[in-house]
Amino acid sequence: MLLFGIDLDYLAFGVLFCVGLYMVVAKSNLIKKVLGLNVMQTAVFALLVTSGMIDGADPPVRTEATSAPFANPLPQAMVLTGIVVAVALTAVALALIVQIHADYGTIEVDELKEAP
Amino acid sequence: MTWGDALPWLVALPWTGAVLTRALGARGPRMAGGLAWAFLIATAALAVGPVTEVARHGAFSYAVGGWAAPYGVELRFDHFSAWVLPLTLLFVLVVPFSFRYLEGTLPLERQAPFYALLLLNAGAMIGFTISADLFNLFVFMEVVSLSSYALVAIAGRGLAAWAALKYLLIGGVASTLMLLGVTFVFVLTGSLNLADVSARFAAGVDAAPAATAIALLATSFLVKAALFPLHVWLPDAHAIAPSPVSAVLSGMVVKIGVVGLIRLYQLAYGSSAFEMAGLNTLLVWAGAIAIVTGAFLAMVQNDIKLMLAYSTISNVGYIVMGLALASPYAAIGGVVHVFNHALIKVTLFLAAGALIHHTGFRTLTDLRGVARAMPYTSAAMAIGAISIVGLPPTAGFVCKWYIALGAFQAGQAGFGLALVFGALLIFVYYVRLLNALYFKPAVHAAVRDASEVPWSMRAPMLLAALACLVMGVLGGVPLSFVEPAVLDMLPAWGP
Amino acid sequence: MRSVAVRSAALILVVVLIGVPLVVTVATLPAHGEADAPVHAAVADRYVEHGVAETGMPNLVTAVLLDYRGFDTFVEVVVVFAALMAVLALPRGDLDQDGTPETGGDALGASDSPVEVSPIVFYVVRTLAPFIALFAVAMLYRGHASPGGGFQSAAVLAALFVVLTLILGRRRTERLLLRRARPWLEGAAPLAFALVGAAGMLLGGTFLSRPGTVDVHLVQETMGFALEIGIAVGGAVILARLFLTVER
Amino acid sequence: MDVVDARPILAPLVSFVCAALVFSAGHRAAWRRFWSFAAAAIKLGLVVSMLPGTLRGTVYVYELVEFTPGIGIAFRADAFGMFFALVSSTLWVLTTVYAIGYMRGDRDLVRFFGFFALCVSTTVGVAFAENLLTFFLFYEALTICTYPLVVHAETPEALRAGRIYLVYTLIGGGLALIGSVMTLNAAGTLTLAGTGVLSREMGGGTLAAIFVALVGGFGVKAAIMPLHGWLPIAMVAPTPVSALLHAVAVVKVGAFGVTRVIHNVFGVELLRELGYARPLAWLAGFTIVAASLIALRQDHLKRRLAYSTISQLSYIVLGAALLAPFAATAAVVHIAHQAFAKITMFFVAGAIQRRSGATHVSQLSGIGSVMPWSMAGFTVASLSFIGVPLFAGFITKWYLSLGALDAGAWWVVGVMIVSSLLNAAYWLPIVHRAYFRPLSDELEGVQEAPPMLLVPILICAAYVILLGLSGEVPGMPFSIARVAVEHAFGLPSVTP
Repeated sequence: MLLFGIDLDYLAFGVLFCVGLYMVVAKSNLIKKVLGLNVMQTAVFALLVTSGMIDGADPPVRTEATSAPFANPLPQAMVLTGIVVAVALTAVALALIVQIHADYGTIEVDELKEAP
Repeated sequence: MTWGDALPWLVALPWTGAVLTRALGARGPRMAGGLAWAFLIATAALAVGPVTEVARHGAFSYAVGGWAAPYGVELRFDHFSAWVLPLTLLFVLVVPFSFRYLEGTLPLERQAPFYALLLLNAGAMIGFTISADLFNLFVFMEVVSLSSYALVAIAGRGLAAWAALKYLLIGGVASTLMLLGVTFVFVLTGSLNLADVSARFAAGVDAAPAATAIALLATSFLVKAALFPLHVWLPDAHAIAPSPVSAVLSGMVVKIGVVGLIRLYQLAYGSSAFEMAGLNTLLVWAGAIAIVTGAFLAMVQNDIKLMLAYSTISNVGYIVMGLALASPYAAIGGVVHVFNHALIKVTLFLAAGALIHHTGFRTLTDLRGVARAMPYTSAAMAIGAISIVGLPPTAGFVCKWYIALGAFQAGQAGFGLALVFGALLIFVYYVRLLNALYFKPAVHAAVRDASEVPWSMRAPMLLAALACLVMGVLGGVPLSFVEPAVLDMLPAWGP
Repeated sequence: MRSVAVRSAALILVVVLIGVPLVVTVATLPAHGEADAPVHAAVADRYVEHGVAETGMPNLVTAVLLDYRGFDTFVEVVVVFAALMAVLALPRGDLDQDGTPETGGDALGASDSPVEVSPIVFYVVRTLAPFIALFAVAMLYRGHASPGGGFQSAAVLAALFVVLTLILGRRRTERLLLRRARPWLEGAAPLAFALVGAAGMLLGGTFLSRPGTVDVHLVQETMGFALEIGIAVGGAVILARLFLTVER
Repeated sequence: MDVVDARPILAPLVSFVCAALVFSAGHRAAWRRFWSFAAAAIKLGLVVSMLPGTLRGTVYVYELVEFTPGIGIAFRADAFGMFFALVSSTLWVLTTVYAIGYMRGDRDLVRFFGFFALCVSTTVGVAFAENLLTFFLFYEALTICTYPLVVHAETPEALRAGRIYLVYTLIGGGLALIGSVMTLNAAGTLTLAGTGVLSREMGGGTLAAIFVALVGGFGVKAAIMPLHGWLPIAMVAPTPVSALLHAVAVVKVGAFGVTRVIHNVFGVELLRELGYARPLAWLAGFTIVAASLIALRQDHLKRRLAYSTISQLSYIVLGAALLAPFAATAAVVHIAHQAFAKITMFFVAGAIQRRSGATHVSQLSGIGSVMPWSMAGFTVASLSFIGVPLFAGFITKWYLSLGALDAGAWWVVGVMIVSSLLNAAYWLPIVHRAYFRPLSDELEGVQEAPPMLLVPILICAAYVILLGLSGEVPGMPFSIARVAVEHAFGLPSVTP
């Protein structure tokens, strides 16, 4: 499916990736930064999964109901691992934010900068 | 049972150790440290086998799970992976140092997770060095980074958490870029095994996406290696972390980025035609600027650990410049410095940690005249300072000699001159450190009658300092590994 | 708030310098969706054709995840374990180590639960809890044949734990995590992989390999199952502990 | 012919071990003295034991480690190296005795004697270096070891002197490193064993760059005029340090390095073709005269000695730069002559300062009557510098002039004469003031130097006379110098 001459999946990835990157860079609230990081990772996971897809193919579970052209199982396994890694990263980031909030009472980068 | 079977255990052993340290430590926190140390010594002993094997018969690989290379995950132990042994040995030095060091900084029940994190970090770094699968490298990099973020935030209150979060955010973005790079490579070639991908790249793949893939991977590795423009996260993180952690971070974790870069060079062998030359000139300039700015920023610091953190940035510049000069001797210099710098930085950070732990002061002006009260620690600090600048007969000199030689060989004499004089002039500022320790009278009473650190902290420092000197003179051993590693990496550099 | 200049600068930096070139280069990637795209060239067809025969798992994704690239999953499980170690190592982790503060009785919506709970939610959750647990176990059991597997069941179990904590309060659900065995349960996944790996080597194969002829899958299945349970239990306990530690 | 032997590495190792022992357990003065003295004696014994072999032309070689092909650390005790090692180990024994006496009751003696031993071990390491890398390794290690000695007093001036010393010597080190790297890049080998590794077709540009880098790098320590700034300022160090380092170890390493470059890196024939040695000779000549003129005006005794050292060192550089056999022999042998004479003067200056606190020439009137023996040593050394026959200095000037005539450099003879006159102009007034002036009141009740100081003075003075008389006697420095020069110029071996 082409849009402006570029494959829709790739365009979606580009937009999502830039939104995520912008959030990480520009937002001053720490939690929004971490969310931005998640958005970026999701964008990459989306690209990874769609790259393994074949038009009109069945999911890679070989049962009686499913037939010949199967989607590529490898990217789906990679995404599963990627998601778990993203969860772990976010858990640690949130724990750190809770720690910062406990000590400085704020999670705004500007206020943190003035803190001793 | 070939030595290949030992490879997965080089990773699984420290990790099982981490789980056991955590589990047993929850009950008896005292034994967490000892247990962690035992596992690390065992891993080091295990690592000797593959290292001798690679010295004798060259590189060998191992298919995990029994599936042949492109289908399963392949672990490959080549000459450069021999870096695993010194890496573990340095951990074996750092852990006993932290037995007594943690008494002041970490409550007892949080020491078990600390040692577990160290073991996870060690196992992951070993894994990263021996893995030959692109996605596997990504996941190992994640474990290294995650444990590093935690180790930075472990002791301090808010400020450490803030530094760790900055490190996490920048590291997270870098990891995402790496995964994107891996995705590009996967979409282009369909395979994840380094050798297979390299073959498919050589067989011809359209240039633009391949160049982007390599650029993405390179950027991610350079962020982890803290090369100059991408180093913003390093100073705060390494200065705030407890000293044994700073030693591990500055000495080894930063090198994982460099290992990634070397694997990228090997991967890019096939496509060396179009953009390797571009990448090389970029990296040489980035390395040169890193050397100068890192060293300059290190000079103007008053806090010892910040000074050492900035000098790490400068030394990463040495390594990257050595690699990017694309001449045999320069590459040998760069690769040898990966190990030598780890050794020197461990010496310096342990000595700095001991000074701070016993006097409570962190700045040069406060630590004046500490040499009389703590002669051994100051001796280790002095040897480290002389090595970090690269004066003979210390370990730091070997890399400078070879990179300068390589620079002249590659016809870029300018870099050689800048390198030599940049380092030497900086020593005049490191004299500030030596003067403060030795030749200035003590200002504070706490410094004047500080007691020398106990032997569990003193022995690792002195051993590392001794190794700094020995490796300077008897540099033959690491070079016997580095030379073949560089020679079979040479074709990767194209014109 | 951040000055507008900083934000617009970031916007330009992101969109123009990184966004546009990124989309352009992504567009140059070979178009996907066709069977002959290079992405399927190397390894995919082997997994699809021989996957079921070699690993005995109709769900090819689980086959890749647990057997072909089992080492990746081993490392991934350690990532989760490392995340827990990180959270426990933080200064705020102190309180939770020895014992949770004794508060709250058994009344509706115990006082130490972080939110007020309406009776409807309380009763609905209490009745559904066993079925959710059952679903998680089913997903684990069917993981190798239909979509599902260790991680998914771990997530469901952890979600169940969180909901129960919300309505019953920390002290009562804490006991669910079997205080004495908790440190071992947290390490269940990495230990499972290490043990299965060692077993694979003992039975003559390589690390994490699963001996067994094409038709006799007994050994393969038990080892696969052991890994799945390890991941599910380990993952659930870790996620629950992460919630407890961070939430306080 | 080359004989593999461990002694070339044992000699530096002995004093390295002594330094380690002093650092670790030197707190008890008795042990410290014992180890320093024992190490000095053992080292001298080792070097002398190799002497007969050297005279017969055998060269002791020992390869420590090979990093990569062509690059490694190796030791080679050839005639020239043996000569320098013999001089420095002999003087180390005497200076240790002197230092034990002089530094009694001073502070940080453990650090002092530790680094003192390290310095000499690096000096002998330089003497026995087989290639430029080993040479550079010990050359820079010497800088590190001398720094704590220069700043021993820990006063602000000492720290300032130390920093200036480091800036000069490290820039020199940098230049030497660049030179060695370029040599290896051009010639493929760094060995100092042959008579020149470079050749004409390496291109004038690189050869000039290598010459400037190496001679400049080692010239800093040889205190050739524009690079001499650090030497007078470093006089702030205690006298034994000035005596051994600034009369023997550090400065001679520089001169030794320049001579090695001329003889073994470039080779005499190549330099004659290229003509680079000509400007170096002019520079050395200029330094001889200019330094003597400055020394004339120095009232502070040790600074006068410092400028005289700068002038004398350029004798060696001049001798080597004339590229004539006789001049080269003069250069080599002057290392010994200048060392013994100058060290005597430093010892006397130290004794005077210890006894009377006098540091300036103007305060020395009549001191000859209270410290007759010390001043006698001083007088002998002065006569040697002036070039009076029967003293060591005369032989250097004589052979230097002969060599200059061979090389057709008439102006050198003029420089010799002018320098002798200048030497007379700034040494004789001191001798005159000491003996022929009435005793000034501040020097009342000053006794002669204590035996620990006096004995080394007299031995050195006697040695200056011995050197002057010995000439061709085998085993004496002159004969070793002749063997060294024959090797460098490829002459047939004249000695029996």
